[in-house]
Amino acid sequence: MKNLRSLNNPYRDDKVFEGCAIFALLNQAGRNVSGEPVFRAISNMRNRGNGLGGGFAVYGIYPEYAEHYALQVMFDDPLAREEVESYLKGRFEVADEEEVPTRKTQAVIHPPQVFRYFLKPRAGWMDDVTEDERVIRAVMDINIGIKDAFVFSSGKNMGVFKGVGHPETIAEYFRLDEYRGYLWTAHSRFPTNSRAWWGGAHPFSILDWTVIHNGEISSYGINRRYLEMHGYACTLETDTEVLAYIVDLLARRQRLPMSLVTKIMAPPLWEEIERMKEPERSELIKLRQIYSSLLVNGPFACVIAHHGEMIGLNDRIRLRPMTAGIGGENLYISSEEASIRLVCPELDEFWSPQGGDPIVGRVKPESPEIFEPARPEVSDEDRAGLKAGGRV
Amino acid sequence: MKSYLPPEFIVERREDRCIRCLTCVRQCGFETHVYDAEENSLLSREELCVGCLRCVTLCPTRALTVRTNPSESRPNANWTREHLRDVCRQAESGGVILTGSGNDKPIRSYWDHLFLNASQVTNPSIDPLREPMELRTYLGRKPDALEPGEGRARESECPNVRIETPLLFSAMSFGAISLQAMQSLARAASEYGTLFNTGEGGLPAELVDYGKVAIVQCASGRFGVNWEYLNNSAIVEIKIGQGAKPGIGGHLPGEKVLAKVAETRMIPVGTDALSPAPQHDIYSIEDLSMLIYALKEATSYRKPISVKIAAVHNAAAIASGMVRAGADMIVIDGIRGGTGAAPKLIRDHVGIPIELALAAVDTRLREEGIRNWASLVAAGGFRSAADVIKAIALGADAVYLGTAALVAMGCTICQKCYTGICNWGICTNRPELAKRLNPDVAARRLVKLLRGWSLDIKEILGGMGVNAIESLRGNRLQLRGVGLEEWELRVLGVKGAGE
Amino acid sequence: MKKAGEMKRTGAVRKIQIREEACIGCHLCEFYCAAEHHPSKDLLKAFGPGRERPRGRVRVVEEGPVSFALVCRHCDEPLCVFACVSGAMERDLETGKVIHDPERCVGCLSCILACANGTILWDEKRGVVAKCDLCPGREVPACVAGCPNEALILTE
Amino acid sequence: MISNPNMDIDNLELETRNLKPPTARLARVDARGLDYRELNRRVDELLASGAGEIEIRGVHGQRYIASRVRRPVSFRIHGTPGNDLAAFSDGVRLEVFGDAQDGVGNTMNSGEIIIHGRAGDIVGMGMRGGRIFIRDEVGYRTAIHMKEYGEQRPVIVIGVMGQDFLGEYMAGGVVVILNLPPRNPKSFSRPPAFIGTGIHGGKIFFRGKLEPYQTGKEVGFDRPDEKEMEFLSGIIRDYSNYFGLNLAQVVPDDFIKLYPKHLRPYGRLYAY
Repeated sequence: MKNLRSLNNPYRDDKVFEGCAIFALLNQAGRNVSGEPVFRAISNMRNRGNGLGGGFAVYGIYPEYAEHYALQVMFDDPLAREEVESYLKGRFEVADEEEVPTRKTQAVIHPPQVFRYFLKPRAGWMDDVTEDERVIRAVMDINIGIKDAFVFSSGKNMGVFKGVGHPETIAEYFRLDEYRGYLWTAHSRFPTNSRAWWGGAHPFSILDWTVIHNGEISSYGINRRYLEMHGYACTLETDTEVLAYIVDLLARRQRLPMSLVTKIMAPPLWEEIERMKEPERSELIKLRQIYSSLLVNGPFACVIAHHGEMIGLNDRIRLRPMTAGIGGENLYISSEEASIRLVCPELDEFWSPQGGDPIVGRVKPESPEIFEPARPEVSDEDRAGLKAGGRV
Repeated sequence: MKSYLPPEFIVERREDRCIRCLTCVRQCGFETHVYDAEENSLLSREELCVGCLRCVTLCPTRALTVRTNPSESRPNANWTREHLRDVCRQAESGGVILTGSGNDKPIRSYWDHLFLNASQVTNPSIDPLREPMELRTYLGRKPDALEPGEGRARESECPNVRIETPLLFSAMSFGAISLQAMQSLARAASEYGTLFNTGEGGLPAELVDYGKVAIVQCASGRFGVNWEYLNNSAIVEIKIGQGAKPGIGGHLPGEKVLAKVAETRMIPVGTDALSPAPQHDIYSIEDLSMLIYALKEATSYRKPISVKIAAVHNAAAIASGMVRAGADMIVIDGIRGGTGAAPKLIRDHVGIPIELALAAVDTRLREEGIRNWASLVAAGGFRSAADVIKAIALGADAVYLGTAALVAMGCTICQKCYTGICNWGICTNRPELAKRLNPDVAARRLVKLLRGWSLDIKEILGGMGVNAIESLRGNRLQLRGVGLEEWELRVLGVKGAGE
Repeated sequence: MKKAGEMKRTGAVRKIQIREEACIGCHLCEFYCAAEHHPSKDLLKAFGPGRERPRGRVRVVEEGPVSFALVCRHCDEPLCVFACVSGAMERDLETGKVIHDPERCVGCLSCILACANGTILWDEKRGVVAKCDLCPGREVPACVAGCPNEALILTE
Repeated sequence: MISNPNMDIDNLELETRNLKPPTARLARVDARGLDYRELNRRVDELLASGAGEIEIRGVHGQRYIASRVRRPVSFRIHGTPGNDLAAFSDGVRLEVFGDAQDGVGNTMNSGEIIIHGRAGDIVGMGMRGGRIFIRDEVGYRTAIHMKEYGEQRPVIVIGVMGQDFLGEYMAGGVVVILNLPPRNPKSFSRPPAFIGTGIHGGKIFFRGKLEPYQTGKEVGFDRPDEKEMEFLSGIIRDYSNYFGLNLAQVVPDDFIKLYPKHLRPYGRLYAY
């Protein structure tokens, strides 16, 4: 088994320490748009990163394979590709595959190969669980089991592009100017170690859930132990990873609405809860009792995205900056206002939410093709799985 | 309410030697000694005695002895006298126990488990008394190469500061220490060719001429920080943390904020000078970078910018981030570092020893190829030149001396700095007490200490067969460990003795 | 009575410099001085129990944090010498030291009245005045040697 | 050679003495595409050549603008200046036509900043003198550890409202909150709390009412006295003039005064 930690956290620190800039754009009409403003906006915050990591998540880019999982896999070694492909082909129907197109860029040093595979699980492989669970299994198998391979992203009709370099460099390298998506998130990274590794850049993802994050999660130690209890292997040892898994556990597996997920991660202070009226008061007390180990403490600002939705969230006492603006159809979230105004000087709305108060952006229902179908009721199977503490 | 606390010390007065000169009465700021004129007798209110030995030292007939109160409750290895006292103090006050100075617990001193090398046969030792022996050190970022290429630091962006010995005086703020004490440090630094540190209390008007040898701090309280202060300096230091109290701020009580302190800190007389725990413009590594460059902008890129942190668990990763954030000098202050006031619990339990942190930081910066980007200064309880030499061999460019400098001036480490009363005139602002420290005397003693330790360093260098401090810096082959576990040797990056 | 012009010194002058800013008000100079001028030259013997407490020739005055030792300045223009009616007060032309001979002193107190610095003390018991003699026979006067903070320093 | 600041501390003064002959009083800079170092260097050059007023257009997040300027120069900034605007500054007058970000007037010594828009977090952190007028709302921790000294008494005027922890650790100076309707209520999804927590100096004037829970336990409430009413009238007048607003509805009578109950809020926290 390979040790991802040695790649991402080579010095075995408690976690990877980093700071950064975040920027996100959601076209609320669900129209696919160019990422050009996103590149300009994130590169305007160059001082917040240090050139050792940049990345993007883009939604709506593979409409021709909208029903297929798009696995974007990074290879440090061509042999690893053979191994991955033979693993995948045994378990999935691969509808298409190609090397992710790149452009020669001087600033990019020793890039890995990145391939993408559009696939669906084959019948007969792990039929007892959902397709999502099977894809997650494959991601974990590859990431942990196959040397020199790492899955960047695994959602449908979306992709994560990331690497070592300033974000604008990464965008140029992956020719992101040629893509159009309705939701873009971007991250500029300031890691404290130099052995930055392409897989360690943000966004972090699982299925179509992606997270970009600024800050340090001081509660990482307990968040991680709680998640491990639920079967998540925090192999990258970075605090951002736990954000992705918390959302996956609560929103996907436990099917809690996003409004509760954000209240679990950044709950109101007890004294505020005590002032609330019933039944809200009791509900929040219950949330804090049950999910106390998922309170995300310490300075953070993050954008969590999946199809049709992005959520900006701050820690409870807003120790990291986060601003939001709406201009025309677009909702922007940014570490700095200047970046929003740079790409959209005339905003219809601008605000900077209080700590723990999420910025929720959704594609308007009149463009339902983007949306995942409304969440199904929890099936009996799922219930059984949940009760058994179903492991991913 | 009657206190259940027994006196910590007892005062013994030999009647046959006491001449009733009343020096003890006059010298005790804690008012331990009382003269009864009617009886012509001297009494001791021992519960007030802090064991600073001022009276003992000044008693002209050596009539006084102060010692730990020998009264013992039932011996108990778990419930020590200290634990009993602390519970009692908190039961009586309901507050946080304050203390001063550095950690007094028997934390393993790795210095005592590291041994130095000397030349024998295969190379000659050098006689430092007659042959040249160079201790000069430059603090600041060094360019990657003489002809820097694309993307590297340009020489013009690498201001460096010269010191003649790798010994710096650590940060002690005016307000916490007396003007006289700060003056003594400034004068000694100037005379010996090294630097003192203003701490976060500003630079008193009297010491403006010593700006050239001042490391001026910019800390969370921003006391006394303005353009003149930043630019009248050798180095500007951002203080994030302090070894004695990682993670918490400072608190100079209002009663210590007298006119002169108020003027220097630029706050009204009598208000508490609170230094928040964090700098509120630094909540993340990129914010540190922001302040570093704010200071570089404000000083037109002419001053090295130092960043000081307490030695904590992830010091290596943090230090690497600090260097990448633009710090030209980084300071790591270990768990034995001193303070004017800190909650006792934090002083004694938060942080890690400087030896391990220093080694880890130096190793990390070298692994990442960025050791040259910043000078590395170690701080926290250096007791002798031997500790200093070992720190330099582990990787430090220089060390900060705090407690040692105070002791040279007279401090007996009674740990009552936080009371504002210091019988030795060091850690006080009461004029009648502060004048007990004569800067002429104290500066002279400090210079002698610097000279003595520098000579010690030269002797050891000579014995190792090198004649410049840079040949010792980071040269861990000159160290061997004894009595250390495998992991400790690994972190320190030294071999076991005999290996 | 001598005239001012006759006082020109010929040798180096040793003086005790008083530094208020360093005086810590411990009064130890008084005790060291008194012991030095006691026949025993020993603190314990001079101030032993049951004995008459000797007086020194230096006096510390205090007012709040301000304190300093008063001790003869050995002035270049010594008013005490001009005022002395018996010739007991003289200025040593070689050393510049102002010396007092108790044998010739008649206890008229003129010098005390004349001294602007208030450094001449009245020895009630012996009926003569007493003042600093810079501790003949000692390299450094006892008060200077005993001052813990160099508030008294010897200048030459 | 590596330059040694030990040796050339006085160079800065020398440079300002080598002034070129004065050129136009008003100088213009187009900031588009410039990084902050380049922009600030250009400002230095313009000042050295005698400019007394500087207009910067197209500002898009450049940091530290005017932070080492130490004379009474006027700046007019169009766009969105970056963090630490006028940090450590001393005596400049700076007008921003747009929003400002975090750290406006950080450790500022004197001068005046007028923002025709909003500002981000920690406005006036550790500020010691001068005035900051912000037309709209401000972010977290406004006036944190603001202090006063002698004649220096900083003033921050906020048109709308500050988010949580306004006046935290405040040690001096004055904050005036006009409590006008917010530009976007989303910035205040709940009433701001922890106002004046740890305050041990200075005053906050707040127009309207506050619930006790919104303020720190160190805060006392009072009505402004006559002199303070006069001060508030002046502030309202200045605010109206600066931003060209008619604020007939804002009168000093509507303000409450928040002040520190103790100079030493933490005196009893410790066991001595």
